[in-house]
Amino acid sequence: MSSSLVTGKTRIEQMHMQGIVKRFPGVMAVNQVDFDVRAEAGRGEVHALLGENGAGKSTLMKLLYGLHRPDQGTITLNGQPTVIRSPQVAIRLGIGMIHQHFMLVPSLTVAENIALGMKSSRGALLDLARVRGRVRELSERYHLKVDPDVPVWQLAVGEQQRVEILRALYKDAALLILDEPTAVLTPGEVDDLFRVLDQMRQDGHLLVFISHKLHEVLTISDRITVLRDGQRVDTLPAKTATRLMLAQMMVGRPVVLEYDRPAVARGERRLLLDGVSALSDRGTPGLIDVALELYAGEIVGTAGVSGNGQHELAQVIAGLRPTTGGTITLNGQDVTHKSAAHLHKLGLAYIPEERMIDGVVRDFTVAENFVLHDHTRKPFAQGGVFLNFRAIAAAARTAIRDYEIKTPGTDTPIKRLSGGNIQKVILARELARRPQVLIAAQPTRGVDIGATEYIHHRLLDERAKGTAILLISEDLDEILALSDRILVMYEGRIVGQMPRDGVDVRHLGALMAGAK
Amino acid sequence: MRLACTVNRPSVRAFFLRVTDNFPYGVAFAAAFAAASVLLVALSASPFAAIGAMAQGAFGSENATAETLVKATPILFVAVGICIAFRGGVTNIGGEGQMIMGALASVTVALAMPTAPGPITVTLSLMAGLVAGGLYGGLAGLLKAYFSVNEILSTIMLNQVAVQIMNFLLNGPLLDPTEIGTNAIAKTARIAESAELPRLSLPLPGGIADMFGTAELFGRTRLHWGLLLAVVLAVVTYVLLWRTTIGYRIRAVGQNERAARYAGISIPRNVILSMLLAGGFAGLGGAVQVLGLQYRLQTDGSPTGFTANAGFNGIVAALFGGLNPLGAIPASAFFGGLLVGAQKMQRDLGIPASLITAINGLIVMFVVSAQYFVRRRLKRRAFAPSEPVEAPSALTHTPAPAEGNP
Amino acid sequence: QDDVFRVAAVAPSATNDLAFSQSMFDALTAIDEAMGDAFEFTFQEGTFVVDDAAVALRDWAASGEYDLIIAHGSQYGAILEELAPEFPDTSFAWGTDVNTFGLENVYAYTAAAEEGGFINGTIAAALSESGVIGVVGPIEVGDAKLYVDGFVSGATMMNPDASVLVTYIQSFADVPLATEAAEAHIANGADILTGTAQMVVGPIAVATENELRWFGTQSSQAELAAASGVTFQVYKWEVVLNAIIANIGDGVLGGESFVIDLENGGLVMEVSEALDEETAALVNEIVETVSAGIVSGEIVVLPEDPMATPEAGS
Amino acid sequence: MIENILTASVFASTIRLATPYIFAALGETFAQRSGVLNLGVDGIMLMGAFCGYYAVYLSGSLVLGVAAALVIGLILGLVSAFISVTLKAEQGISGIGMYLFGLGMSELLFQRLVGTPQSVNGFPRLAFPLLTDLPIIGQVLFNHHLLVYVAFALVPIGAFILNRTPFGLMIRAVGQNPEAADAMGVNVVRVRYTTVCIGGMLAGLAGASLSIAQINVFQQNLTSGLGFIAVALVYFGRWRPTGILIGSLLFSFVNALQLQIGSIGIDIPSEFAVMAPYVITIIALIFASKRLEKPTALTRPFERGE
Ligand SMILES: Nc1ncnc2c1ncn2[C@@H]1O[C@H](COP(=O)(O)OP(=O)(O)OP(=O)(O)O)[C@@H](O)[C@H]1O
Ligand SMILES: Nc1ncnc2c1ncn2[C@@H]1O[C@H](COP(=O)(O)OP(=O)(O)OP(=O)(O)O)[C@@H](O)[C@H]1O
Ligand SMILES: [Mg+2]
Ligand SMILES: [Mg+2]
Repeated sequence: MSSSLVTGKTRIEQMHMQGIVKRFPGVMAVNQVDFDVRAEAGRGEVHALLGENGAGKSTLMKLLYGLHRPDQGTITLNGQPTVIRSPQVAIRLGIGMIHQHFMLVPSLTVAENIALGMKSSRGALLDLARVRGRVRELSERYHLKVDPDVPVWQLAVGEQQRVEILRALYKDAALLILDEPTAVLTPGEVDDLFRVLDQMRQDGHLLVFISHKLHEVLTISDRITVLRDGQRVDTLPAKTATRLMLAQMMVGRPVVLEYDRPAVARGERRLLLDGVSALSDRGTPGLIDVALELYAGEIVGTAGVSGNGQHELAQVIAGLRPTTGGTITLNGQDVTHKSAAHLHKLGLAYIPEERMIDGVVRDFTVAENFVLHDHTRKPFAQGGVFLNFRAIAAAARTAIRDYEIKTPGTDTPIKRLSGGNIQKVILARELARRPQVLIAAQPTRGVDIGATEYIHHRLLDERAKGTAILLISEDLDEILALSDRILVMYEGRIVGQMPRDGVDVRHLGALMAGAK
Repeated sequence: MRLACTVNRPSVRAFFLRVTDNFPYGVAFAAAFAAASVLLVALSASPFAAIGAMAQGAFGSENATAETLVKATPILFVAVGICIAFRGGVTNIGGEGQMIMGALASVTVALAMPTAPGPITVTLSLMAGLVAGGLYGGLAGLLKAYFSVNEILSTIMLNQVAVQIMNFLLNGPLLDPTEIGTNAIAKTARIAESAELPRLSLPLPGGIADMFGTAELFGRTRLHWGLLLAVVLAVVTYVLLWRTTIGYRIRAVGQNERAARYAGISIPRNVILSMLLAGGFAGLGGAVQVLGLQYRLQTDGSPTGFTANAGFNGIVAALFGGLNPLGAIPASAFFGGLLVGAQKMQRDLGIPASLITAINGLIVMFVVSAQYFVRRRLKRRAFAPSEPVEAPSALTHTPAPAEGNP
Repeated sequence: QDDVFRVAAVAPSATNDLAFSQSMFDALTAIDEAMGDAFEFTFQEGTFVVDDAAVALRDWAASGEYDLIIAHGSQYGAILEELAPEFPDTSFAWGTDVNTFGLENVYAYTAAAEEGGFINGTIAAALSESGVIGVVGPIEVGDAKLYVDGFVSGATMMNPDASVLVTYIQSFADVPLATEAAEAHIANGADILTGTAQMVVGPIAVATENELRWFGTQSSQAELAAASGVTFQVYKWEVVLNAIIANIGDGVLGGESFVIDLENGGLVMEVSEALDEETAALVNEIVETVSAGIVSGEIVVLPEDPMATPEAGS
Repeated sequence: MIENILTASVFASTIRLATPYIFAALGETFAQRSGVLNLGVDGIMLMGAFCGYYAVYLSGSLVLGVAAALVIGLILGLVSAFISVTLKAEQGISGIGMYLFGLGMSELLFQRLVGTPQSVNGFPRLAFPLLTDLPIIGQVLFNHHLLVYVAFALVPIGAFILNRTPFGLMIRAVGQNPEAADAMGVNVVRVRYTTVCIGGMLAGLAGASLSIAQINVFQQNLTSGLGFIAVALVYFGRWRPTGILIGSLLFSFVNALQLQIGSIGIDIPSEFAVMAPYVITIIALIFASKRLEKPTALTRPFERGE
């Protein structure tokens, strides 16, 4: 099954980046970095790149894919110095990339996305039938199920990921860069992905794998390179590495990977959902008859494969999605059909899943984003009309200090911050008002170890203070590490509920996969 | 032209950089001038005489300067409104129609109360202009917010509708009673003198007065209080957009609807509000044209006959001003000068009006292209010296006080 | 002050619009030719933005260099009413209108466009086989309205059963719309077209293409309407301008209103040279007799109050 | 009554009136689908109208006329693309600059090269054997000049290109997510140049359809703002060629109807008749489908690695 994939493109035996430097305004994103991937005896390699947010991983790989030009340094392919001027050139050379932020056109179908930028076999006419056929073939071979005729915006994140991989396979990339491909996948999906990657490695593909999850890196890679602040810390064989060692290299200090969860007395009931239903964006039932209780001082984790209603659940509770049935009670008050602003006043806080889209206004400053909800409240506004910048900046400065947010200042547009730091701003904002109930959706997706550790500690602190927390995550480790109780969602329903202690992980996985 | 508002500590260097940053605009003018010269020479006119006439016509005398500012006034009103609309994510192309509706309402009010004390009439007439323009703009906002009717389409169409409403009213109910039975052009009666927005002049202190040979600046020109009103409005709007919760919400909706919704900010309400304000300001611009300049409303059947294209020029001025109401002030003055100066060029040198229109187009294109080079310079400068840079940290940098700057 | 008589004029459209603006430009050119060095003029065309005219007029008036400043367009009257009192020593003229605002330094001038309209109407009715005539007008003001009213009156006098279709397209400049308005008239049976304002180039082309007859006004359109044109009422503003120039020479700066008409030679009926002999004879005969009738007062062009029939023809 | 109003000629007139809108709006659709707003359509139309007219005026050749209109449209399209794609200028402003340039330049050239309006022999109305003689249908459908048929034929062709060809796929991708298209090896800049040039050429043709087919005369500001209505119709048609066809026909139909009503002397104030097409277009949109397909990258310049 493997040989048919190699369609005669020059195989890349070896790729070597030497002394690479890349500056951005005010940032040395990549500083004198050497990096290489090589095949041996027809077998490829998985070379993992590790590093905190902003370490320069994506930038280094974008240089390889022709999205940026290096300021210094050389790239050699099979010993030949090569200038990669644009993605077009990279693609021609057999380099593919799956981006951290997916590079898909939402309004186009899967097949159209894959056909994009490729020569059509029918000349000036699209050959979607052929693309479709080939996609079916590939998706069968690699167990990557997607319907080629569905527009991409209708796909859940995990499915979009599959489209990206299919596209790379379709284009027969000899060297494939995967920038945080697992950030959005469930454990089962990660296993599937690793099977694909392993198969590709057998076929002689070279793979660069970026992830924040150390156990994944240790599982799949042959070699590991750690970056910190744009510089290479070390490159080592995966066999000799340990999680603790890697974490320390990345962060530059010892890290705690397991948390204490001191017992907290469960308080009164804060949130009650009774028979709640809602539609998904596609107009299909997204949430069906969901019942849920949340008590003060507990973290309830919601596990499930992406696209099983977690998104709708969070939005419904936050007042951002109309319900089609059932009641929601917050602190004893019926809040069904109440607006987001109203719920917020009653002490609900929400960390949204898509932080760049829902959580912040990109062009606003850090300070302005800090008062997204509370801009009309004292002390941030006088008389509800005039903004008090002194107070806003002071509050933002406090948050920056308390949450160790890396930013040039409070008046920096938030889009200039790294993802982890933006997430910290959101967390700081939501926690600053001492919420009674906190909905945290994917709070550490794409966030580095240091920041993840920090966010987890904060959530546990909140729990200790008596906040009721609903944690929605596709990262099972996170759920297991933080939760007091665990819910499992499948096809819009809550299909299982269990206390954290003594949980059977295999049983949990089966529930997530829809087993009765 | 974009106001560089981000410099916190003014210094000689910063000032110098700001001057050199605008260097490409100088080049753009030179290039536009060169391109225009080709045309001028082809028509056997001297390019230097032409630019001289232009400058003289725009700022060469007290009267020329006043005319430039008179021209700039309605442009500024519209531009300030456009800053709100565009910041709020609404592309308002309806300045023309909104001006007309404002003018119609204000002239109606002014004519309805011929004997009332001046300040009352003026205030009520201005209010009427504000409200009528606002409602007309708000209509497009409403259509967008609740019926998903694209505002570019609706405002373009509503401009034409407004003209026809004006034609109808001026030929009928609002027609000057002394004109009934004549064939004169359709216009309203003249408003009472007490209803006029006063002319604006600056008393000059003795020494300077001697220098200019006149005791007050702009004393014998058409400059009127509308200019002051527009500038005040620009400042107020700046405060509104960047210092108040209202502006905060409008900008949040304009830049990220989903985040705004998540923050509990109502999208339809803010879309309509930005259109109400944008339309209202354009309407005020129309009212000011009537009360301060023309003293009546008249139609030749076209929108431009009354608005002089201010509804469109206001968009360009707002964009040139970086969608900042304060930036719109110099941008509007620049446009006023361009339009008034160009007319002088025609009068003095007999250059055809069409060439002047074409040259104005060239200047707009060249100047807007120059922004590319300005941005590139700014970006280059943002690159730190070549040594490796520490990741910026909150601990090493004392955050500057938050500035409500764009 | 030297001996040169200097005139400055502002007009809404181009000097070669085959219509209103051209009529003034032609008149000034004719005077310039006649008076030679003793006459100079400056012309600002394309001033469709009314307020731009205010700037020009003020600039000229303030310069003190001009003996006469002309605001050629009824939309400029309101400006003059405000401006003229500020410059009492400068003479202004404007048209088409009759109102001098009671000012001593303002002349007004207008055209009895209904007279040529009437003649055109009678000829049109005489030549029409279908009895249906189409008129494309701009907006219902000024000489445009007079012309159309006169035309309707003439046509119905000649043939009481004639049906005159009148469309005002609410614009002086919209050629595509004027073109289609003419097409609509043809579809409704019109075999003769007329119209006024600068957008008539469209209807003229339609008439030519459909081999129909065209009647024009304001300027001679003989060149464009070579094949279709029958008669054109041509404005000769020289008549007014010469009178004003003479007045100013006598120290009278204004206060009077002038009309160009058939009688004083300010309106001239031009007959197309492309007509066949028989038609030409008929047309010339009507022009002569009706002109004479109008001049002598035997024919009343607009019997009733012109405002009483706003929508003619139906 | 109604048979006096809804005559065959009203429908024929609708089709004629719609022609320039279809050309211009279709071209603008291509530009906008790739993410470029070209507000200078009216200026390019005027230049196309003049150049087409002048070529015919000089040579008498309609082929040269069409070619001249296409060439000037292409040149001005290139200039627009250079400003908005390469120099990444604010598209709203640069378009207004282009409009003013076209408005002034076309008139200037006309005054210097031609002088007073003179008609040319433009495209004749075609007569199809049998078809043209059909009652009603013949007059409505088979009695137009060639460019009318070209415009209507371009609607399915445009739709086909956008939906069924790799080039159309690139256009759609570039307008929705230029970063993704770029990452997939699509040359974003080239696609945008191409579409803006297509837009320019079709705008030029739209102008020529007036000056050498419909009206056969040139005059200053011949289009009287028709190009801006065309831009509005792109929004009406929700960036789909069929939508644009419907919008152009609706707008033109109401216009033809109001002219007919005026012509037969039905007594409604002409101001209301003239405003009818604008009002009805808005009302139609209120009731139209709410699905938004706006190219999300519209007016957003593309810069790699931003
Ligand atoms: N286009 C750009 N312009 C300016 N700065 C940039 C740009 N892209 C990246 N940077 C900066 O370069 C540094 C490295 O960013 P990069 O995206 O490579 O980090 P990363 O290691 O991929 O982080 P993450 O784990 O968050 O994805 C960061 O400080 C980032 O802010
Ligand atoms: N109409 C739409 N337009 C754009 N994006 C959409 C649309 N509908 C859904 N999406 C995106 O598709 C993705 C999948 O949404 P969906 O609701 O199916 O997943 P989910 O239930 O939130 O699952 P999970 O939270 O586990 O990812 C989301 O990221 C959402 O933003
Ligand atoms: Mg990254
Ligand atoms: Mg999701």
